[in-house]
Amino acid sequence: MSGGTLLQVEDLDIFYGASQILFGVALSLGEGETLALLGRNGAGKTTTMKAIAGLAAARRGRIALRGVDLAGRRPHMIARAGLGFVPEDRQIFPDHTVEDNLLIGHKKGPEGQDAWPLRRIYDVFPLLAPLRQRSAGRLSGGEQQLLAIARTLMGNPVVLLLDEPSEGLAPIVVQRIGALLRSLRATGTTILIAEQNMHFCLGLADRATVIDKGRIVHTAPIAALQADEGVRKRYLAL
Amino acid sequence: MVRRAALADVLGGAAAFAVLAAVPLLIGGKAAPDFVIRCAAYGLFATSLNLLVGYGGMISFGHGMFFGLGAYAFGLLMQRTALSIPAAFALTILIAAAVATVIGAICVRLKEIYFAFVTLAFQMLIHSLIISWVGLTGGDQGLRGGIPRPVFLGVDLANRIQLYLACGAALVIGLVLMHRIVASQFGYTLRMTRDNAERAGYLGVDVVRVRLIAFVLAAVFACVGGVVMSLFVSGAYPDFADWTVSGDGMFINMLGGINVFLGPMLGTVILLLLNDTVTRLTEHDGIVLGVVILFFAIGLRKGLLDFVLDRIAERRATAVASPERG
Amino acid sequence: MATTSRSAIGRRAALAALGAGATALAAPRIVRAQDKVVRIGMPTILSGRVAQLGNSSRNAVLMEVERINAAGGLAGRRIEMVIRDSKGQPQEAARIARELINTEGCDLLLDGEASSGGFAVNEVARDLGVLCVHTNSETSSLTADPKLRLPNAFRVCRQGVHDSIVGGSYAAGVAKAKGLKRWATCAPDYAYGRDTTAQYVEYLKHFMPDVEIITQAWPKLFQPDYTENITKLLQAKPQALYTCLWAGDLTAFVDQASIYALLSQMELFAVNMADYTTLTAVKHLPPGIHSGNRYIKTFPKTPQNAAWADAYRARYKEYPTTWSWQNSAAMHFFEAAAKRANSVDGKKLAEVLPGLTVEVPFGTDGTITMRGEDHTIINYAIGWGTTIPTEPYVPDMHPGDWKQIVELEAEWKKANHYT
Amino acid sequence: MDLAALAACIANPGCVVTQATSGFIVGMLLFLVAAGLTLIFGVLKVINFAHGAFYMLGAYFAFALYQSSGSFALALIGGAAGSGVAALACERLLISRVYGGSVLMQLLVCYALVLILDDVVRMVWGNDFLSMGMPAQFQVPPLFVAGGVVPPFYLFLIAVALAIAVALGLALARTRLGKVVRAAAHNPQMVSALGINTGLIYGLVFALGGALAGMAGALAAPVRSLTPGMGFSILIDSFIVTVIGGMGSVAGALVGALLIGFIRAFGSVGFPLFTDGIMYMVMVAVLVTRPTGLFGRNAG
Repeated sequence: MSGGTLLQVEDLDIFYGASQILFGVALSLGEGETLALLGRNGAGKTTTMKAIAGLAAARRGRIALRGVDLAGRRPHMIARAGLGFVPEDRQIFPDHTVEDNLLIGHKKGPEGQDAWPLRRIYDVFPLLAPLRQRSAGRLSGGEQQLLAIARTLMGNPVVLLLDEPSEGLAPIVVQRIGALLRSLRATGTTILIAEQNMHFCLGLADRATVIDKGRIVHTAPIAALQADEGVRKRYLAL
Repeated sequence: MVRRAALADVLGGAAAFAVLAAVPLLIGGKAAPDFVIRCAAYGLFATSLNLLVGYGGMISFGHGMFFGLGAYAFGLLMQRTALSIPAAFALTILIAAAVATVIGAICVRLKEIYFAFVTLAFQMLIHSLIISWVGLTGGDQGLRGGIPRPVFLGVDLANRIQLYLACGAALVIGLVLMHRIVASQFGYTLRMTRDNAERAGYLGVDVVRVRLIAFVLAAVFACVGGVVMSLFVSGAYPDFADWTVSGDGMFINMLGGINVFLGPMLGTVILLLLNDTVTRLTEHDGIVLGVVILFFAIGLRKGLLDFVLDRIAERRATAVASPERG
Repeated sequence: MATTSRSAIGRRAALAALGAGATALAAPRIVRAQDKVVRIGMPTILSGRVAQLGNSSRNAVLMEVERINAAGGLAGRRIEMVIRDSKGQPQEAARIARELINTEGCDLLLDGEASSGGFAVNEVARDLGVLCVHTNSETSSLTADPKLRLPNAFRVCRQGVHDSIVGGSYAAGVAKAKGLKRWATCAPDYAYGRDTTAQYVEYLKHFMPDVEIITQAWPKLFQPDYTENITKLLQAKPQALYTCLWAGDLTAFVDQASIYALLSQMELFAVNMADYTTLTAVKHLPPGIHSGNRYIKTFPKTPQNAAWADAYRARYKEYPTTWSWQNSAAMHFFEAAAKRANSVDGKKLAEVLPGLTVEVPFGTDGTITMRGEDHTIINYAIGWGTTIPTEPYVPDMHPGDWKQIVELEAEWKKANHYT
Repeated sequence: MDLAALAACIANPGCVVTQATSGFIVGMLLFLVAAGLTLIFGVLKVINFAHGAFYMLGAYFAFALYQSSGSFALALIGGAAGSGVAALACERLLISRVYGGSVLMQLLVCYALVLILDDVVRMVWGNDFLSMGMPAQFQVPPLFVAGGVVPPFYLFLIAVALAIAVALGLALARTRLGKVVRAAAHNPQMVSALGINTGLIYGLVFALGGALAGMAGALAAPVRSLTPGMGFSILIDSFIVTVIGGMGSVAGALVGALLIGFIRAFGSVGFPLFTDGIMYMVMVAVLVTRPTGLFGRNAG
């Protein structure tokens, strides 16, 4: 954690209608760090991710990127500030070609950086290169997930927010995506990854934080978590 | 329970009718009865539209066609046949129900906005039929020569006070019946298809059939509104079946509120008062009406009665919640 | 000025009603106390497509009211007008007419509605038994059909069948001179358009039996674009075209027909062209269009007529319309009837109106008569002529022959089982 | 019914040319209005019942500019631009407040806009109908093609409308903004999560729709009479067009508009008294068999 805290979430309360979904969620991410947000189905992972991306309105709380509070800003402002969100169901634009999907995602980073030109994308995602003119709706699930990540990278994010990237994919594809994320991490990308699948995060995340029923219940280095059977059984159903 | 609720409705209806009947005695002049008759016509129409919109989740852009149908069918039967008023009235209802069954069978299969479109298309079709079929309908000039009102069972609708009482009775009976429908098992099923048609389907509800029945019932009450209107103006005009009437119906519902049974009735009174006073004060009534609409649509974001009840509910909720916090 | 007094009254009444707490419900009949006043209620069209005509009706009425009041009023009572906008909707017209009598305490109705609104107001007059003078409904059946006719309703307005007889006879003259045998018609598809066209064709054929109607176009009322009708007419290659389109629809039609050079290919008989609103609105008025007189200050060519038009123009900065003269004439009828009956009671006025002749600038011989048998006016100025692009627009009007009109009208009534 | 006349017309090339031009005129002007209506629905999910008002504003702006400058080109541009700006203002101030709300609220806001704009036009330009007159450069005799009549002004009008149709199609398909607009129609939340201001996109689309309608009004101003409320019948026709073509589909709007144009052109020959009825029947038939319209995405 060389560069200190990059993303800091504090006291996040979220309501859907009258019912409260998140209760004072807090987490923090250092520069270049990868943090796994683990929890069961329905524990509040996706809501937390959406809240950070500005897609779910928080009633209370602070979401600071490099000390600047982004809570309450509109999603596009948050994206421009450097939070790049990859949603759980990928949400690619099915009628557009692969390349158009990427182009729609293109923007410069908050400091004007343009580190992800198309060429580099196709280098890092060699599978997408031959598909560039194909309709995104006709890609396989794994290809769509790659496209979704690539599209967000086109926007030169400071922090990559990944919501369940392994969900619903074949093991071989999951492995491939894991490898890709590790290579991204190696280049210094800061990643917050929400996952049900703890094994997917092993060797990828530095630390893990566990959420249950809308509350953060445990935070530890991921290796320690793997060793802690009690926490795993209680919160992760493994 | 059900029986007691029905009794309450009937008693409430009787009380309402008693008040209406007293109006001409309490307030001199002939203006009040005229106003109440128009309220009856539009109120029946708007409340019936709310059966579809509020309770059935079916946004119809073409409900005015049944208002027009009622006025024309009744007017034509009275002008061209020797039927008594009750017989013509009953036959008008049958005609409206039959037409609504055919049109509804086509419309209710479509969802959401497409239902709205297809009802609008049917309304335009019927409106252009009325305009084109001059021999029967008189075309754009409407049914001329007045609607004859032979005395039946000692009731003389040519007499203004008796007409007033008859229209008031039609309104009260119509509202009570509609409220019974809403409170019935059928009403419950209808709301279920509104909230989650798929789930209702799993539970063995024939969604299309439920919607069709609601469509026909709504058409019948709209048609009664049309009959009242035709008696008020002693004629029928293509405007009755035009989009403006459907639009007024929507507007009334939004003014009064769609989540409370009497919302449309309140909306009717507001709209008619608004219309009558604004047109009297200015020729630029468009701007005034437009601003009022914007106030409801953007300011309150709901009808008046909905707004008031929500506020009351909110206040109660905070009243309950605050001791806990304290 | 009468305008302000009118609106002041309207506002005062409304405010009083609001003050009573329940607006229309409890509006008191406030003016009854002032016995020196007679209130005339006037539903007319002040918004929407026909508003211009409704406005011109109101203008003419207010001008006459000022004159009559200055001269002592109706049978000694000052006239107060209560004028309301029906937006052209018949049910609104009916509602307003009722309200004018029941709430505003009006004694008489001056119905300034177009045809369907006129029928609606007629039913109100039947129901309430109040004296009603229709000023703008040209549909012949309103007074010709005994089922519609009322003892307490009168019409001071040109009538479709009169127009058609004069138009047919004039057209037959032109057709004979120029050899126009193949005719087409183009009329808005609503009652006025259909009836007027049918009657015109009937009388054209009456005066010139070998005329043939080869095609008929029926655009919708207020249709924005007539291109498909124009091209259809061009295809048929008629020698002459009759149209009863009016106001904005007529100017749009002429503009659109011009770019197809339609007018160079056939003679155009447009009954509603010679109205100042239309004549002045067309940017490039083609010469040689045949038209009936709606209102034109040079027909009849009398100093009285010109003076009235100039006075109107000086006051309202525009020329009067055909609705203006009709409403002006109606006020003259009220005035003359009140004088003869020495009363403003509706029943007494209804007794003296039949057969009453008044002096007005719009009569062929300086007078117009309310025909007793069917409560509609005769002897008003009616004629046809051809246009030139600038004032006086229609230099030579050929007046219709009222003897002929009345004879043929009687036959028409018989054919329609009205007598 | 006059089917013999219709058959005779179809057999006669002159008649086909003349009526087809007429179908194109009516159709292309409708397309300009309907394209905006369908785009706005596609992206904003709002049925803009106030769309006819922007057609009206376009015509009145063009009228005023032509009166003061004498330049028809300026009138066209000004009509379109003025309507676009007015549309943007309406969207930012009012319509944007009911996004995602109930259809009824959106409907009411649009209805209120119609009432207000009609009244504003009445206050500024008066109740009377206005006629702009044909610009001098188009006061020329018509062309004769294969025995049919084709006025040069209408050729110009069709050409301008076609050019706009092509430009619109290309812009939506090829430019980044066009791609973003289409993406926003499909999934606005994702688009905003990618850092794109969807509010801006909505405003742009609404303004573009208003400008297209204004352009139609300006193009039609020389041959149609101007009255407050003139947008209404255009709105109904273009509404039918978009329903037939498929709400949200620009290609559908083009096909639907031409279909309505041709039904009018040939219907006036074959069944002059029931062309409207035919249009409504086509609309019902399309809705019943394919509710999302001929070119609409199948919502299932």
